[in-house]
Amino acid sequence: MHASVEQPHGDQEAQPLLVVRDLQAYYRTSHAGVRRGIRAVDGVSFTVRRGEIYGLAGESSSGKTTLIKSIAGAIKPPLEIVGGSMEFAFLSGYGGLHRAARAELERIRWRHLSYIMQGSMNVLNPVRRVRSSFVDFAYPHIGGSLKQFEQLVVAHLARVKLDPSVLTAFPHELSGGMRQRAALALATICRPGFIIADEPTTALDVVVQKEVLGMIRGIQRETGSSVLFVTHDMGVHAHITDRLAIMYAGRLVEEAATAEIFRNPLHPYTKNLISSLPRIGEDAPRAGLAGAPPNLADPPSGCRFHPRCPLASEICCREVPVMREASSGHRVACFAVNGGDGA
Amino acid sequence: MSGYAGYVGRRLAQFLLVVFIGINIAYVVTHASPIDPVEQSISAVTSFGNTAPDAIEQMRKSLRELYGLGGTPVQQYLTFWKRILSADFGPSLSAFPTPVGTLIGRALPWTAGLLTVSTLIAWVLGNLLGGLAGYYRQSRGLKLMGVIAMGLHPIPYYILAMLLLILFGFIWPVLPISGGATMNLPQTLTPEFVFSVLQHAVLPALSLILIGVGSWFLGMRSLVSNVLAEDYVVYAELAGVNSWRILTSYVMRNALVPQVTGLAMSLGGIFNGAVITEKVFGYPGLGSLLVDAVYAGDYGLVLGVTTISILSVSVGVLAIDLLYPLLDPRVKVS
Amino acid sequence: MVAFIRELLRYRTEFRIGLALVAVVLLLSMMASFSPYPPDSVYVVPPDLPPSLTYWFGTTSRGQDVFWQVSFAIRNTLLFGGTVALVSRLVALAVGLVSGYKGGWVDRALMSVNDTFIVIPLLPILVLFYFVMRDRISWLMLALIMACFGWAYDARLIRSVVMSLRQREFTQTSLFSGMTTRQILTEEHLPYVVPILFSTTMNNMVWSIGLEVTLAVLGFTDINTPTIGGMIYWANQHTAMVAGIWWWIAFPTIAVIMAFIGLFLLAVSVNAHIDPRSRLWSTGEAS
Amino acid sequence: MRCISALLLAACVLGSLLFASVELGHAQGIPQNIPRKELLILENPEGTVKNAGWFNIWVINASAQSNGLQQVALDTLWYIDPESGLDGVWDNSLAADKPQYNADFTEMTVKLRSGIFWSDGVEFSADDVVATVMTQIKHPAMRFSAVLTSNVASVEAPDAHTVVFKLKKPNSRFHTNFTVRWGAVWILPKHIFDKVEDPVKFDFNKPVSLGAYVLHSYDPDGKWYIWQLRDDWQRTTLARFGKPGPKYLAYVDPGPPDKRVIAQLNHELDVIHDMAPEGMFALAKQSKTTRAWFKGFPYGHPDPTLPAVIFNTQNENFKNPDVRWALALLIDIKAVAMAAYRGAATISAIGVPPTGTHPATYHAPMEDWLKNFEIDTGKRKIKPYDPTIGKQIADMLRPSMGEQIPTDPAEIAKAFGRGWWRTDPVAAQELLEKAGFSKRGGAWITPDGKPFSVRVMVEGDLRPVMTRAGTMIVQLWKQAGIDAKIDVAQGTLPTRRAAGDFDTFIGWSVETLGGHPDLSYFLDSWHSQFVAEPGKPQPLRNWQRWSSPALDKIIEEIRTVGFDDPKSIELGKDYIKLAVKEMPTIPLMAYNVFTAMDQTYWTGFPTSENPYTNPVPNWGNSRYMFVRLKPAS
Repeated sequence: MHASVEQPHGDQEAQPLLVVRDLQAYYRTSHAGVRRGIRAVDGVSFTVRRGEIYGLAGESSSGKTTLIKSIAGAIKPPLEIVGGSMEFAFLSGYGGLHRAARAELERIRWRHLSYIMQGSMNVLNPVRRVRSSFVDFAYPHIGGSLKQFEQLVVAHLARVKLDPSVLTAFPHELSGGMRQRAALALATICRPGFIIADEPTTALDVVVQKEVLGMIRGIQRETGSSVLFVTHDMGVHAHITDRLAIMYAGRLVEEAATAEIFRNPLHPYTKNLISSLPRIGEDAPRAGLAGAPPNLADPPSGCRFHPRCPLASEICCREVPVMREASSGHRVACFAVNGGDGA
Repeated sequence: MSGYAGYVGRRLAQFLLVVFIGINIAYVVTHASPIDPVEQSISAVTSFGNTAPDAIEQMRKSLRELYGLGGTPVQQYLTFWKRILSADFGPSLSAFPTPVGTLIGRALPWTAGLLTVSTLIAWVLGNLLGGLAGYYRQSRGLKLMGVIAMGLHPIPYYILAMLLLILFGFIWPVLPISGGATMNLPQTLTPEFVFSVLQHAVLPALSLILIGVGSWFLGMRSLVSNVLAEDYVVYAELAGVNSWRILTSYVMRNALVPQVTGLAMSLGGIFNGAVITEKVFGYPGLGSLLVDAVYAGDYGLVLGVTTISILSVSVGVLAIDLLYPLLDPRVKVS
Repeated sequence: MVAFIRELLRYRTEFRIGLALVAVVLLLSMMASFSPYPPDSVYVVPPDLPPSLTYWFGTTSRGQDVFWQVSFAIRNTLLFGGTVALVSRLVALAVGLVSGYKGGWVDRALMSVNDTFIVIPLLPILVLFYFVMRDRISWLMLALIMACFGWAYDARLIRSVVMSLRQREFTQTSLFSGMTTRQILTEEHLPYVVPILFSTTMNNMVWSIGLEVTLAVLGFTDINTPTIGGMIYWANQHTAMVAGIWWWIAFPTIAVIMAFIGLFLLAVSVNAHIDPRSRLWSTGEAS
Repeated sequence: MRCISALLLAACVLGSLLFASVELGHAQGIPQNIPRKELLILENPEGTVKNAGWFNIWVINASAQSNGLQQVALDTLWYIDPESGLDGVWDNSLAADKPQYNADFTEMTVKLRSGIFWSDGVEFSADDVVATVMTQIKHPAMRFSAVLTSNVASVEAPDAHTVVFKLKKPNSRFHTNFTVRWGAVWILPKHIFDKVEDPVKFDFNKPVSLGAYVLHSYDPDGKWYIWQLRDDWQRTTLARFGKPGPKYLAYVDPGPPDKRVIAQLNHELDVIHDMAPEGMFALAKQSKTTRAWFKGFPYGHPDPTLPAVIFNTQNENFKNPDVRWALALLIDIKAVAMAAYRGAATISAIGVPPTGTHPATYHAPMEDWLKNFEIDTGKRKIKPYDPTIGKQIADMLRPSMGEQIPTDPAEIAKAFGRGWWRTDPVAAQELLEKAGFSKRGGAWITPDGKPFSVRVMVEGDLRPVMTRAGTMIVQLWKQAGIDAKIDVAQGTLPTRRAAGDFDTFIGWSVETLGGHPDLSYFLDSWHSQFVAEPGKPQPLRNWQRWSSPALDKIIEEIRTVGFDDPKSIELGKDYIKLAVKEMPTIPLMAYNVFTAMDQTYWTGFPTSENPYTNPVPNWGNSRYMFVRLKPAS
């Protein structure tokens, strides 16, 4: 296992790559004087360690995307960071990318933090050749002569089993899998310390998905990067992540090593997710859970899961459960698991 | 590349077909005109002296002969095509025997010059500002510009032109309001003449730009806001790609594709002339020539202008189609 | 539908402004039915009066009340522009979608027809048509002729959009999943085409009304029916601009501008609202 | 954002630079390098000349005529003034004397002046006149070919200053073809045309002048023509009246009416040919230096032309004089005068324009006859004439126009005309019923059971005043239950008029010399020998295609009476009486032309106080204006 190029070897527990503390990110709108807030992320805390793949699971509109937007600093009105902080190892003192100075951001992006997007086969500019995307994204960070840069890109493409000829192709001339791999190469060319991957394999067929996941793992191992891996697909999490957090309605409900979660889910929501786990590549709806995810503009009081929870008791409606360590490295936010005292 | 060659070949065939059908329709329509050029000439002539019907009949006969209107319809049609193919539109009937080519040749540079330049300026300006307005949605200046564009766009052109004319020709008379150049200035390439032409083109061009810029602006703005939501733009922004580069190479470059189509077509369409511009600003050009020709039943001239118009628009459309794969590589040529 | 409009009203300022403008214009045009004077009668009121409490928009040099004239004119003009837009949109949409999606010889055949309509210069044809039809030319007929020539440009635009949509993944996916052409067109492509349709409708209306004014200024329309072009025609005949009868020209112009800004804002806000990507930003339904 | 700001800034700077640079230059619409003080700028109502470099006026598609060519570059034998003239209405121009006819009017002898030269130094002679006639007879596609062919048997020049025309048939008015009233047969230069292979295809560029001015320069795009006074102007016919004031004349296309007004307010257009009455009022109000024919209301110059409702009398509905009379009685001439001219019209009930010398010759003497004139409605006899209508119009206008409106009856008659037909819907109804029409549910039905529909053809923008009159008349007829509709035939009116493709139109079939009582100028063409079959094109000017044996008799008699013979006035009155009874056209008013003259640079324009010629600048006669113009001090 290689460590990040930038950081000296050290105590991973002591120096995590990212510490998120009590993050609150709301969509705020104002109509005719009435302010409304949609609490898409509401008090989320977690830590991403160096060299690990940290998974984030949850169904649609659980706030995953907002969370990674916030972490990536892609904040545009009406989205606002209302509270909390995000400390990166490579960026101290700002409490999050969204507060970083412009120059700082330009330095950090892609060099230290890169991003693999949902539907990442569409991230390449369709009217330009693949090469120019590499130049636009990475060349300012790497520098040197263009020729050297190109050699570097070719070498890197080889890692994802792509021929150098893709550089002169237009994106549409490549197959879906090739584009996916090109996007992966694009995201990792600068060997960033931290990669955010948002549903990177969702639209792929099973074979390609497996291949891409293997490559992500391979590159991560090779560069020692940390990856924040977001997908709703528990099968994918089982396949790739080291640790896993489950998100529901803007909050984390459970976090543990991936194997531990699958072996011993504690939160009723997690249990439900695991029990209805589809096989890899099958994008079937999760059965067995009544009701719909809550409206975040007007979330349920107390534990946000309580209207759908089979174990809900009176306190769940009243008070918000906090994350507590149930066993070593296994945190969960549930009164039924942690016992009845509130926050 | 052979795929592309085949594509070009098929497209050329289609081009020829379109031109052929177009010119034929123009021929049929103009010949269905109720205006008889001979009667028009006679009515102009008979404004003097009382003329007996038999004398008029004689005049009619000699005019028909003179204008080459004899022969069966088939013969006339064949003569017409023979002329078109040898790039000769024959004599104008209402300005006999001056060739149609001469009349068009005199008017065309004015029209082409004024409309090409103002169409291009409107296009560049509209797309630039529209692109910026779509990209920097919060900018107050650009928002205001959006409102202005929205307001200018639907003003009937005649009103706008008259307002400009009154504003710059009367209330604050700094610009010439009539003609293509100062009177009594020889039309040779002297600095004086060129300056005069530019000066005289300011108001007509301004009116065309003001009226034209709005639709490009609004079109571009909405195209840009569509493109902005595309993954590749969001991704490039997340990646910290230089924002000017994003605006130009990612946003504008993709949004421009349909606008280029529009440009080619409106550039082709300029050969219709801008009749109202010419009327209001007394600017020389094809538009009034065309309307005059229609009035006079001078179908030689009408056909000449329409043929040139058909050809130029077809070439414009052809050019877009041939260039489209270059503009948008996603489009397969097959 | 009601809920949709309520939502629009609630969250979109543009929609509210647009709706207000359109409502004013529609109201104005509906007033035409209550006009105390027949639209083509002259010298029914004292001529050349500036706007006042009695004559809100003033009176023309022909002794007509500008208010009622504008009312008739905007009604007829919107009806005219709307008809041209509606008919030509239907054709443009059909041709554009089919041509862009089917490709091959269908595309080539349709585009040949399409290009023929694009390349034929419209003005001389309209003028000639006027010469043939004379006073039998009604606004409906003129509208239909203009619709015949007004679709080709936009059909090409729609076709080009569909052509690039066709290359996208979801089309291929839909195709593999066994959707029919019709389904793909209506369910997958239409949402992308609708915004273009809206904006081309606006442009088409501006174009047709502009052309109507052009024809009127040149004297090639039925001057018996008041339209915006007709009003300008008569104002011109009385040199209203230099004679200082500005209200004769200002009010119809303002009415046209209001109608268009209103329609434009409606289209823009509806577009933004049905576009799932931009909807997110305003109602904040985070994923 | 910085980029946008920079861009906007750049755009602003660029824009203002453009305007600034413009302000440095001459922003005025006047010719370069010609002293404004020596230049008179006139409107050429022909607009933009399509075939600008064509000056051969003798061919059928002669390009421009009133671009100065016929006013100042050409000349012919005689001029007759629609007003009082510089030295009487008759002017012997190239001719030394009046035409000499033989007793039976089959031969006309013309004595020519000597010492008149073409601008290229060749002396004008009888050969030029002979060539003018013979060239045109030889080429049927030339402009005056038909009229010359049908009249001239032979033409000879016994000496350099005498021409003898032998006519095919008696014609006491043959000389009017060579007499300028607006235009005429212009004399062509034999020495130029002799060298030309085909005169029909010859452009005559640059033109050789017989008039006092030569072409200085012209716009190949046909927007302007500049003429320069000849150095040897004393060798032209105009020299008899002195040296023309302006050294340069510019005939320009000033654009739509609004622009003409602006141009004159900017002092860039000295003479406006015509505009809408409102434009005239605006000019009168805003410009201190603008002068029109009348100092105040009604401003316009009454051209010797008579706008009328012209019936297609070959149309079944309008064959019956009772129907035509009924339609006339439905017209409220005051409303028409208001609609067309805002009251600034000179009305006429009879078929002679109320202009020039005509009111004294015809209108005044016939007043009594008109007052006693009766028509039979089938039920009763009525006297339709109301002699007070002119006064009523004046009274109607006085509250808004004030002192400008004369109170003296003679002045009122001069400005607004005398009487007209009293609006009488009852009599109209009786007349229609007499003609077999019937009214069903408020709508008139023709005798053969169809709705009585009348289309009124007008020329739209090209003749705004006629269009406005037509719209009013349509409204009046509609109110009476007739299915009347306006029919705009912009651009096609001449063709349709000739083809008889109309019900009625607003136009004129009566044009007179104005300054001379002779009516044959138009009347001869009303002879039934010229009336075309239905469907066949009608030669001018009998557009109503009216034929009447009684009229033929009058016309034939006039042909045998001398031009200046007082007997022709009596015959003229016979025509008027016949036309009133038959009502082949409904005479409305004089064609008042709002010619506006700016006195900033030039003074001495013809006006109603000093009516030495017609100021309307497209008339050939307007050349007399130039010798009276003086630079404004």
